[in-house]
Amino acid sequence: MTVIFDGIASGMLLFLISVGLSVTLGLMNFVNLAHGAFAMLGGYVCVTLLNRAGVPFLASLPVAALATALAGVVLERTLYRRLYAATHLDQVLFSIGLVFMSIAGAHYFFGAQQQPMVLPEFLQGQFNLPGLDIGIYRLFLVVLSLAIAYGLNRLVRGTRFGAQLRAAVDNPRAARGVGINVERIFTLTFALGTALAGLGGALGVEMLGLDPSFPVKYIVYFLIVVAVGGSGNIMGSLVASLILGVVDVAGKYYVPQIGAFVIYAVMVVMLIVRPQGLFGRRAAR
Amino acid sequence: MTTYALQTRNLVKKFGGFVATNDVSLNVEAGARHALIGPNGAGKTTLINLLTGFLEPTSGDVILNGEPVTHLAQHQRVKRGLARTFQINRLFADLTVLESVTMAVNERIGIGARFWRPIGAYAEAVDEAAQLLATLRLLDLAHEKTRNLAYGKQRLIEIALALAMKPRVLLLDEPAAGVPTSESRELFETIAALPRDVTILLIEHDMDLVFRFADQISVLVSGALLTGGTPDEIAVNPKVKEVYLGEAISV
Amino acid sequence: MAFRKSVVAIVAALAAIPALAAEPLKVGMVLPMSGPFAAYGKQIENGARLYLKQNNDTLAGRKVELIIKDDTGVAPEISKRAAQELVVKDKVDILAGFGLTPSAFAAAPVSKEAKKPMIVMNAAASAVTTKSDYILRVSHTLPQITAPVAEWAAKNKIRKVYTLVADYGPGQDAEAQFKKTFTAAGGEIVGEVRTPVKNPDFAPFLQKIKDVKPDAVFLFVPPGEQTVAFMKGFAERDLAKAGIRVIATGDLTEEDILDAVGDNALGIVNSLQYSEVHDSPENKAYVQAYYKAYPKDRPNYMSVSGYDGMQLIAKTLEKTGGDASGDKFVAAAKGMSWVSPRGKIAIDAQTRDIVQTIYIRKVEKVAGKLQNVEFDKIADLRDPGKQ
Amino acid sequence: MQATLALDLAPIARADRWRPAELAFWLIPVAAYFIFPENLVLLTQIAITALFCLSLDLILGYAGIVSLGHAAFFGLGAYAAGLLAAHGYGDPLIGLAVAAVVTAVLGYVTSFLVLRGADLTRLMVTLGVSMMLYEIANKLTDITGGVDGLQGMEVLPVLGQFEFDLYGKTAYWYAVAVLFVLFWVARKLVHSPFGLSLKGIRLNVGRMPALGAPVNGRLSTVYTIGAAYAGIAGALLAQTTQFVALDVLAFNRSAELLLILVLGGSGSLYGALLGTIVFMSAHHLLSDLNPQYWQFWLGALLVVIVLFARDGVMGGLRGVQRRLDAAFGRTK
Repeated sequence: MTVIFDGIASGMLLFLISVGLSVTLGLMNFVNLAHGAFAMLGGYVCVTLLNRAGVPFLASLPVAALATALAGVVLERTLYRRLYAATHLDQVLFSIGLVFMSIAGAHYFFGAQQQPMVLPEFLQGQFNLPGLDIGIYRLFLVVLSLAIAYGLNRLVRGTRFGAQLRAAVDNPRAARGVGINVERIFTLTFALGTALAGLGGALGVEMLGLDPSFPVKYIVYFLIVVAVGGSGNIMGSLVASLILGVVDVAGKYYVPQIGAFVIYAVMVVMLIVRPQGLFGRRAAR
Repeated sequence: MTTYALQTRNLVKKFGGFVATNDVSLNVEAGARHALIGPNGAGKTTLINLLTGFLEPTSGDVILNGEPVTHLAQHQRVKRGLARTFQINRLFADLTVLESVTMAVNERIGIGARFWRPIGAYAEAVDEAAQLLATLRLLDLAHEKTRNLAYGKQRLIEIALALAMKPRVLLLDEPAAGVPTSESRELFETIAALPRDVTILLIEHDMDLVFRFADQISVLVSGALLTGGTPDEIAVNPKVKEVYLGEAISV
Repeated sequence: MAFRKSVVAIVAALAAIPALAAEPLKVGMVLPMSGPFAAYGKQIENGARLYLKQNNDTLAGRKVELIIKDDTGVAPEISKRAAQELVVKDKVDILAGFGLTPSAFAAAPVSKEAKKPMIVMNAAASAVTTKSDYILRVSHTLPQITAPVAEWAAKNKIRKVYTLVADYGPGQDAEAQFKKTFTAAGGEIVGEVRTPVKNPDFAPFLQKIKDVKPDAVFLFVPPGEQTVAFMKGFAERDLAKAGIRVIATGDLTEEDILDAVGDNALGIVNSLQYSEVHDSPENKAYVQAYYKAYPKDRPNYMSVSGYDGMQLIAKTLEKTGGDASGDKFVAAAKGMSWVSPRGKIAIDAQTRDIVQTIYIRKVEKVAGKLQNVEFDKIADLRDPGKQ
Repeated sequence: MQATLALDLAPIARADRWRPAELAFWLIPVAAYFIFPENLVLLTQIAITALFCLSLDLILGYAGIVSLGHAAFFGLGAYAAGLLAAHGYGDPLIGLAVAAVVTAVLGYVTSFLVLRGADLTRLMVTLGVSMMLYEIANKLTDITGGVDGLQGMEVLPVLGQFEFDLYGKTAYWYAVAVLFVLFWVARKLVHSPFGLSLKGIRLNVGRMPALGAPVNGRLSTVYTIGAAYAGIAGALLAQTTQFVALDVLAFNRSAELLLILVLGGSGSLYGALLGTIVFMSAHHLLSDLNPQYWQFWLGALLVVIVLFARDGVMGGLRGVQRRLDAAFGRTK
């Protein structure tokens, strides 16, 4: 039981750090490999507020998200928007360039060492039910992820903004024709994606650590979740994260000898079986 | 006894609960100029995809020159003499016209996977491609990149690529779609001038063209064959009139 | 830019002409200055530069020029390239640095062929010094810092140990060494697990350990976020309350990482050659000088390796009269001993590896700062990996 | 009909002739040897990376298969050659051959996995395959040496004559020679009917079956060839460095390679070579100037290139050529 719960929690962490990418890649069709750089920024903002300014953890989370979103908007306005029409490979080149710069920047400002992070008392420790040990922070992550997934899904599927966004991505010209402010929609969406990245980064520090190589260290995990879930599909990402998390943790618990393979093997198998991702739109051929 | 170049027997294709092709048994005589007409959404494209092998049927058979080809892949049917054009251009934007057609000829004569000698070393293929362009009066565009051609010319390349297959059966999927009238005449002349030993199945919206060109017409409605016959028979068929009522065409 | 030079000229310049004392001494360092191991490079550079600064950039009467090349961490072909260019292009007299084992292995043939002394300042695989006769090590070997904690554990009523190591070469070596020493001293290994190297979550393994209830867990993972993550999980699951202790090699609780691990690190027993709070006048002076030069960093064992590397060069050159040519230098360095901030150390005359005291320490708070407080030691330990 | 055919076939018939600019290009490695005699190791590694990049260009630039796991083949080739040399079979050319065969087999087998699905799926499947290989190599410490690296490689002289030396002269000429030969082969491949059909597949994969071309067969062939090329590049690195460590299989290597190719301009053999030269030289110079923060400047360079020189180095060169042509009133 505890193994399953840990798996769920681990999956939720995967979800949290990759959902922002799912937004920019899936909804805006922009291959933003600099996702991890935004997550790292969120992490540093959070840690700096905690350790230097003594801001409480829960208060520093939204600040981290906002600060990252702000950085995202500035970059979107100045740089990213020029590349919406570019090929995916150009976008990769560009965003990797940003990753390099962010790594060197973080190294310069914060040094190469791990950043310390201490959770507030009420999120530490665990409580024990018969046969089930629940880490409080893990539970916190699970609840928060579900809330985010629900909120995002509502936003994209159930609101005017979501409808406009989908229209703007599918056919920007037509969307402009019916009076949608495409630029604004894209900026807002990008802000949303980066805010989620920042939030995920801040929440991830506790379990993933934080140093300047963060953006490349976990890039593989972001990509796995988005690819397996089907890009742009929030529920897909959620379910994919859950499956990967549970299988990964269970694999490590029961057969640690092949622990490292599990996540990749599961990904490859899932992609072979469902090349469009779990909930991906079937490509019309 | 009539020989049939292309036949289907009780062909059915379902997408989930939706029946896109409903028990179609189509017979196209060898050498025929056969037209397949039907209103939008009648399932013409699905039928073409079943004939060429892009889709596999739920049940039923496709028979090419008397042999069942139902489970053969697209490229294998091409090797047996079934070529097609596409309703929306599927061309090679960055290749020149001559390169495109040479590539098609290479595939037909089976040298498409030769990897050592240069393209130019297989003169027979290049010559044949040039000949084909000459017959289609495209020779002066041979070294132009496909992307730089006018749309009407690009439609001709569509046909040239299919002809490079030396098909016994040629499926023309709305060859005039999107071509401005100023350029369409040349296109029709080219089609009309195709050799008689090539069986042609034409899918077309333009009724003028269909009645001028076809000697046999089949009418597809809601995935099923409504009727078939010569242009004269179809012209007076009340069922066809009913279907096309409101589409305001003069027959 | 270099222009064409005849090959003969290069060879002539390279040939071991006894250097004049007036000529500056070039030391080329190959270090990870960027990438995930950048902290290593920085610490080693800090230590080396500190020693040079204290000696006015002059060792044994020769002006010293330090050239640093980044090898980005684990990228042996870059390490080798850097070493080769330092020798061929920059014409350094001595190679130094080498943050990770593969870098040292890849560069060893360069030192061997060019007959240049190569001072290893961190790479810890036991076999490194066997790859060239010109290699001298001033840091430590993995078995050297693993065996002491195993011995200490066996002597101090820790009977049942569960080993958790990262599943890679050093992890496997540490596991083997620990098991060997610990069982030889009468201890029992009640469980062992190898975790994936890139492992963000220790939850499944910690759960297993909790189920087994050993006296202690022996931990060896790549220092950095892995240590942090393990100790967080350890605390979260209250394993300490279940009476389980953590013992580890001391590189996991070195000063650079300790703050990131936080209070969770309290009580970890570990073994290493250097602690910031080592009680000796040399170390007090060193720590003071370090903080003065680098107020943002904490001195750790890697910085001391950089410092001692330079000290070794100075002492050896004094003996050879400024001659840094490979054979003479290495011959003079063999058996050299001096007092380092970490205590008395020496270069083994046979293996050219380091002989030093390894301390058993416990993480405690000293004046509000997490520190490794030494409480036991194994003096003058040679590398057990070579016995 | 024959009489009406008045078409100059030269553009297609002689498309594969060597142009003067190409010959000039191949003088660069010769000139570099004399200009930078102290940087031969770097130059050697540029040549090896160029070969590696060429292999990705074949599958991505010509056939359109994206890959984030090409290092799988590079690493496998490196380990194949490394293990041979460590077990007494140190002849370099045999090492290359074995590496090529082994990687070709892996390439052929995995091509069936890779060809399923669209771009993102391909990226991830290739990535997954390479990560699994990495983990295997890491696990098999007894055979590969794990992260500490494979020890005990003894590489014999090339052709029994030329010993690998400290200055890297032998290694340089060896790598450049292998690069040239394989480039020559790739060039033949690209100008052959096979190469043309690959371009066709990349430009319009939907049309190819309708022309009777077995698309998957072609793609798995080129994937196999690309794999073998990558394997040879890996073997070259192992032999010239005389050492192999896990990083030959690392994700960074695949990602960096993709970067280099896009930088140079994919779909052009010279783009792959030029991209490598530009990227690695920039990397080297920047990291020499600023060992700690060179990544910042490299990143800035990439961003600027994407924003202002979108078609990569080759695109930029073509632009220059167009302007020159216009200036001299030439028509193409």
